[in-house]
Amino acid sequence: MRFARYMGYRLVTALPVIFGIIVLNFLLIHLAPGDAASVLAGESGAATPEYMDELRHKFGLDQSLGMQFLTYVSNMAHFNLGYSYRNDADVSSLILERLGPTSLLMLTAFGTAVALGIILGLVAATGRNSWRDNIISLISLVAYATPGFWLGLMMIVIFSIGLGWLPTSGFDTVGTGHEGWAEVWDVARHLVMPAVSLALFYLALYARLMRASVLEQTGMDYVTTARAKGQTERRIMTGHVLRNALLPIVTIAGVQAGNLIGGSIVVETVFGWPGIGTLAFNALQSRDLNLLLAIFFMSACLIVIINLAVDVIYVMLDPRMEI
Amino acid sequence: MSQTVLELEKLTIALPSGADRANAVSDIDLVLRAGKVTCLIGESGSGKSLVARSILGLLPRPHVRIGSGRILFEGQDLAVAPQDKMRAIRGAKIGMIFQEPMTALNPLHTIGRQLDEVLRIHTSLGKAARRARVLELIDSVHLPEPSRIIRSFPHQLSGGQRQRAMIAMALLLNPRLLIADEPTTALDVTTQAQILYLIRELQREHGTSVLFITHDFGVVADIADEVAVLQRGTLVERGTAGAVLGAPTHPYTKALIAAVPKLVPPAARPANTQPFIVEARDIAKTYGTRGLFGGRVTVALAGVTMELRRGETLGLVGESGSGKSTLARAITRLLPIDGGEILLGGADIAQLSRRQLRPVRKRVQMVFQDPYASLDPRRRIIDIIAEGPIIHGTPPAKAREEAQALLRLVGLDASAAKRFPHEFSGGQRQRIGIARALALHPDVLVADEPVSALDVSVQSQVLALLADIKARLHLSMLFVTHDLRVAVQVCDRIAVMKQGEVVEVAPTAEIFFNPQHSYTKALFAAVPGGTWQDRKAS
Amino acid sequence: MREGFARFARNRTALFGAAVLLCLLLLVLLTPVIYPDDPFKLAGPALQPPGGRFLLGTDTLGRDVAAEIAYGARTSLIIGVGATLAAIVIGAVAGGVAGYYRGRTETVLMRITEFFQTIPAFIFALLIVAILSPSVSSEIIAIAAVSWPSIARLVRGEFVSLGGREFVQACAGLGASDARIIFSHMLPNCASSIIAVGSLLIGTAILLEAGLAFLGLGDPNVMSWGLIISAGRAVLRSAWWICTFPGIAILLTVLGINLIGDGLNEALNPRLRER
Amino acid sequence: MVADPGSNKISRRTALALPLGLAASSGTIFSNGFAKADEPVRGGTMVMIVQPEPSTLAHYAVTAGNIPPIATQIYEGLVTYDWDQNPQPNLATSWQIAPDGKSITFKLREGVVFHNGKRFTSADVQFSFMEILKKYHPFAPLLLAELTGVDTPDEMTAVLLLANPAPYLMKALAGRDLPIMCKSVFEGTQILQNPSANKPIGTGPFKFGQWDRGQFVRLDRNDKYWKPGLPYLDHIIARFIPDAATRSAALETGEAHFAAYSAVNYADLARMKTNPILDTTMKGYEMTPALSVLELNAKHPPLDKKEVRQAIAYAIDRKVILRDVMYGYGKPATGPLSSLFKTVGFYTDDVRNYDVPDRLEIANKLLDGAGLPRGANGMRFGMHLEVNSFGEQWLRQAEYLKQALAIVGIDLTLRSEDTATWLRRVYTDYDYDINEPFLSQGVDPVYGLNKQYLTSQIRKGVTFVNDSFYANPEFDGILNGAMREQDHDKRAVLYKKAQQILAEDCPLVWLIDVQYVSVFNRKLHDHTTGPLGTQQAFERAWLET
Repeated sequence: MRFARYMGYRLVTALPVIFGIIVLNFLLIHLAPGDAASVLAGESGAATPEYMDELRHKFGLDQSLGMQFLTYVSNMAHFNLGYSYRNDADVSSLILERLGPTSLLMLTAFGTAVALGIILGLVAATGRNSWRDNIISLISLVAYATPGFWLGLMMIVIFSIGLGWLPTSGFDTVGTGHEGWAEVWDVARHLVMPAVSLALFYLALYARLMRASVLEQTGMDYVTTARAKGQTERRIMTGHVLRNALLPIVTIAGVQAGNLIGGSIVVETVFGWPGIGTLAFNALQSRDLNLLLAIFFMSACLIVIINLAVDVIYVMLDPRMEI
Repeated sequence: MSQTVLELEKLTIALPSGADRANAVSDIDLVLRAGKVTCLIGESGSGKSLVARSILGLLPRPHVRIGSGRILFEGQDLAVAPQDKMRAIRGAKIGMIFQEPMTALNPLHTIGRQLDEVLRIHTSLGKAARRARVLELIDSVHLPEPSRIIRSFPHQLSGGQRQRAMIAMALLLNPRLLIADEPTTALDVTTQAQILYLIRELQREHGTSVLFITHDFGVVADIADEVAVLQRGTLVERGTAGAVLGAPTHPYTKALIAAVPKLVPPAARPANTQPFIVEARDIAKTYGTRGLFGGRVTVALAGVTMELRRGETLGLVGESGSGKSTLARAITRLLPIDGGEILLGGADIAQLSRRQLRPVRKRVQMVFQDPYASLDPRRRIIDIIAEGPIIHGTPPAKAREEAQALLRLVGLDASAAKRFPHEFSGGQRQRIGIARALALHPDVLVADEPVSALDVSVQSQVLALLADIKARLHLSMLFVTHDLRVAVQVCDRIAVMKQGEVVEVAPTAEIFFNPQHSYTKALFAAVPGGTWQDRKAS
Repeated sequence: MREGFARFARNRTALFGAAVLLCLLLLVLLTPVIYPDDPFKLAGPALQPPGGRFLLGTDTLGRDVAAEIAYGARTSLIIGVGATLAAIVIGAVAGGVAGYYRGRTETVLMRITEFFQTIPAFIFALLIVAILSPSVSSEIIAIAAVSWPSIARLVRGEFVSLGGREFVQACAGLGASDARIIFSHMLPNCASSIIAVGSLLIGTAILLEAGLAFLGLGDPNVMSWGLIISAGRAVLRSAWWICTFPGIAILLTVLGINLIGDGLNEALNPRLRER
Repeated sequence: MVADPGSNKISRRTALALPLGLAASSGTIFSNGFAKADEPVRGGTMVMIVQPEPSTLAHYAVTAGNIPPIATQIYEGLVTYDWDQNPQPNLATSWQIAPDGKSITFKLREGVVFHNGKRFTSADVQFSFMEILKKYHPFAPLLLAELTGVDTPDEMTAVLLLANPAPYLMKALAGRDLPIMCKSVFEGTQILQNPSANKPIGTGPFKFGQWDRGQFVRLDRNDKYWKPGLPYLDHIIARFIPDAATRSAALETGEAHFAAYSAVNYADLARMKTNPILDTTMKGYEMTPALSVLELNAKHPPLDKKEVRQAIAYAIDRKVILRDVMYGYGKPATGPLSSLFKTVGFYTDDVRNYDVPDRLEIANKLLDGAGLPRGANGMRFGMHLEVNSFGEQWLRQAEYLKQALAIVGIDLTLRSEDTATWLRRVYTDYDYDINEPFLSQGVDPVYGLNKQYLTSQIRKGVTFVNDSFYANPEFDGILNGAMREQDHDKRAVLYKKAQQILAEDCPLVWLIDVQYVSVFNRKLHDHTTGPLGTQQAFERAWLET
């Protein structure tokens, strides 16, 4: 009960943040020169002023900024994300279409980064200054410094073009009509390189953090206590240190999850992954305001939810956290 | 003579190169006997804790290791025992408790689970049997509601309760030896007294041998059967408690014992009839601790009224959380208060703005507890001392000149001026802190636990300096301390605080001989060692 | 701090990082001597493989990739350092004010900080560059705009903990003004943390810049590594070297900076020293 | 007309054909593309690459160049065109132009049904022209300016009524330019918000199947297509792959069969040609002429001086752009009209030639003469160049231009902004010096010349019209005359005169005469069956099994 109330409280306090994001982005986007009508007309080659006016009227761009904002907010209040005139489709359906691939990519990348990062960090910390530690530290240092898009390009050269192991791009092989496990396998093969490109940076980050966190925890008094009980080193690591060391990782992971959305733009572009990132970039380029705002809105909501999830995980991990 | 449980033979613990000395301890010989409490006493840096840890093989390897010597336990040399042998001994045959029970317990596991772990490691008992044993031990350390305690997490218990749980954990398997590394240092006096009593009680019950590490002679007087004194890695004196405390032979031991303030009030002085320099009226202060959901409010000061007369030293005494430090900081306006008046020389300063406050500041100066934290590590001593006068408009050159003079006044060499705080010892730093406070020629000195972070020998020097300066400069002083021994020595009057309120104020002699409030009585009763110095004297 | 640098000097990986960065700085300084011509100048036939007359080959327009990388180094460093400095100034002011004055000011400022962290950084940076139109300064602004919150949180945390430290209280007790406390006591004491985190931020900023330029939002008048990769990407299959070398340059630079940052962190923040 | 300078959009990876390249590869085209005598095979799924992904399929209201490859499979026009660009029967079986040129009567084909089952009649033609195209098609003000109404004397006859003769109209009646929609789908609805925008319903050989945004559009065989036995393919899948290298890889691995409009990066073309499963063609773009140009803002001195503009034209080495930016695919532009108009006799290269051996001396002399001496740093004056935001290659071209103009002492600063900002700066705010757009020229000079150079086309806020402030009454007269002239030879003479005037006045600098390249899998046959190439239906295309 207390928990439910807490959740409600958190969600309510998140509302001003989300509203603020809407306002800020609305203003910023309207600060940007050029509008959707001119882009659409530009792509069409030429258009009469009447045609452009018609477009602007259709897009609601002829109204005052305040009116546009009110309209937008009232639509949002009715859970109506608006209409993307440029794409001739409902914003919500555009986003929903992309949500699946994006979630798949992000969850895979994030999950891999967190899980592998934790394992590698643990392995490195337990064998501190051994060859294992040195190799893991070296790899994570290099991975931490590698631009994801460049890594993606290099992987295409090596694994798709050179070795022919993995498909170059896309979500699945179009037109194969694969079903069931064949389709899963197909998607998985497409997923490997984008997920790795996206994950590697974060993997390195978590490995480094985890290593530091484990080392810090192993110096704590309770570890000495456990030793004084006669506990084995392995059990001390798994039974005591691990969970304590995870706490800072959970916090950082929550903060980073938001950045993953941004980071996916570049990776999605390289691999032609049909996700939110490329949608956002295209929307920005073509001043598709409703769509862009909706994406900002979505990601803000997502981050709020992630932060909430992080808190919940934290509470589960750490009894000291009181709701 | 009872049976020998553990024997240290010429134990030498080597420090890594680059440390201030080659060996943490050298050639220690020590015998621990069944049913006896052996106190290993020493000041900070004496190496006493490392001795304790070396027995269980818990030295911070690989930097610190046993250089030579033997640790004989049940016929084995623990100094060279393999890890699996050591694991079988730890927790089962030798238990250990630590200074800070909060960090020594895993914050994420329940108390029950942490106790249970010991049994799982060393026994093949079933779940129910283990639980029964855990509950039994919890009960034996007098923790209330054992079944609730085992479901609790460490942070849900008080400091004393946590230490009891630690003791229960250490004694689960009836070890032959219990190593207690400053187990009461982090606790309040009343709690300390209870824990000491508990250790004594359990130890007698089971005939356990106890190695008790401490820096406090009062504690030694309360608990020790035998005493070993460690001075910078060397065991300088050993013997029964009565012999060492009553008739120390080594000069170091003598000096240490002499430095312990006596729990005897100075002769009653004529009552101070000077006007009040500081009056605090109904000062209220609450802290809002913001929980994740809602929040709760801690009352730090619940309408405290207190007066300080010109030329007087008023002691503020209480346990942690009593509000004594909060009151000190409220009076110096370092903390904003929620209500009440602070009259300085009759004028209310409680409502002054930051700007209006600035000229007033120089009249009330503070000496802080932690000599390591109270000096800006990035500034030279001379600048630290001269900063106050410069702020208040003294030309820098003149301020520095005066600072040099102050250095001499607090007993430091002139060469100290150009150096940085980390180049000084704790006592020296506290002298610098005092010099900084004096630089502004204040009327009132507020000393917040000025000696509690210092070793006894240094403590007495700093107290002497404070007394000297106070007399010479006709200062009024508010002296905050948790240590009744110190308070009794220093103060003209003592105010006892509990939970944000002053429960009793009286001249020192009066409060010592005739405490009115039950809490005051409890505090005096709990002072470790009580009046052992007088017992010996009589 | 002084011993900090001595500790830093004993850290071999950090020294390696410093060496990499030193080489880079040397390259930047010597670029006008080694490659006196404009890096955009068509130096030879297009798509020449590495070796031969052009050490790292030529790009699609026949420009010397080595010269491009050399000039790109300057851009990357200017943007990395510029954005980081801007972020530090904004972050230190916001975090410092919040951490010093606490109370409602802190709540508001930290809300704003969290708020900025809630916006996906890269998309936000894209938006800012799009609004300001791509140039070195707008890239600096965009990167600073997404980087300052971490500094603000750091400085706030340091200020809050320093504010409780006795030497700061002592200074307040002397009657010092807020400015004096902030500038002569608190800032110098959290400088080491800021330096350590800031140096890591430079690496992140360089990566961000490369990402922006890769998406075509770099300044077209200055050579940058992201721009080279973006231009070479189209011919990735036939001319691998155009993308590969600038990528390696980014990697080495960021690696070097991170190593230095780690080293500084270990050296200047004794809390972490044992790690 | 072309679907777009939009070509702009499409052309982000433009590759152009040198005449030599054209000749060299035409042999292969015929052996693989058309002349193969093998019996067509029924069935199969053809995958074509469309780049970039269209934002909408509202072909009747948006003319971006990436829409027709998909939309023309669904929507058809009244006529289609043979290789000589003569109209051929399609939805109309025959037509008659009135002697005064003021009406065109179309006899419509019987037995044609829309994908929704509705019968095709003259009412659909009337509704499409008057209610949809005339009102919402972006080019209507040019193409349909003279159209006053459509008469429907009976169900199978439609008469286009014109205020003045419009000889160019007969070139623009293919499905690519003026498609025919189903009246009952649109009637009574908001045209621009009609749900069929992205689920188009037409008469073509393929029906709309599915659109997974970001991935592909699937088209399904129209079993009730009016051409008996056609189409051969079961499905067409238009795939969208944003990354150029990845697109190439998709073709090389056989994942995709066809990539038109230079969706393949020119840098990869050489390698593609050596691939045994692939071949290339430059056929199918005969009615898609385009030029890359520099627009010079005559309102910004010293660009108001003809000598300065000419000097810029002289200073640029088009062969370098062709070789290094266009990879040799294309040819240097000689004047304001694409050489593709040679087929219909409108093109001339008898104009001022800017590509002469001593062009740099001439340029310097012109600039000296214009009173613009070199300053201390060797520069005469500085200008901003707006980088075309539609693709990487334009940045490359801009980088070259900066180098080239520096040689004659013009210091260019590049400004690279996103599409919206760029369009606004150039066409609304006129806040630019030099712009590097890419101009589609349409199927008739009326399209390309009128909108770019007529004084009346200086229209603030309208994209891709006369933004260089070129105003020459003599030239306006010639162009307006040519627009209504019904006699083909007389029109040709007028257009030649117009080209000479423009080349002399030099309001723009014409850089490269563009032609696109298609890459296809050798298993795919009969894909390019007319001058509209990929912008017409693939009803005859078939895949070897």
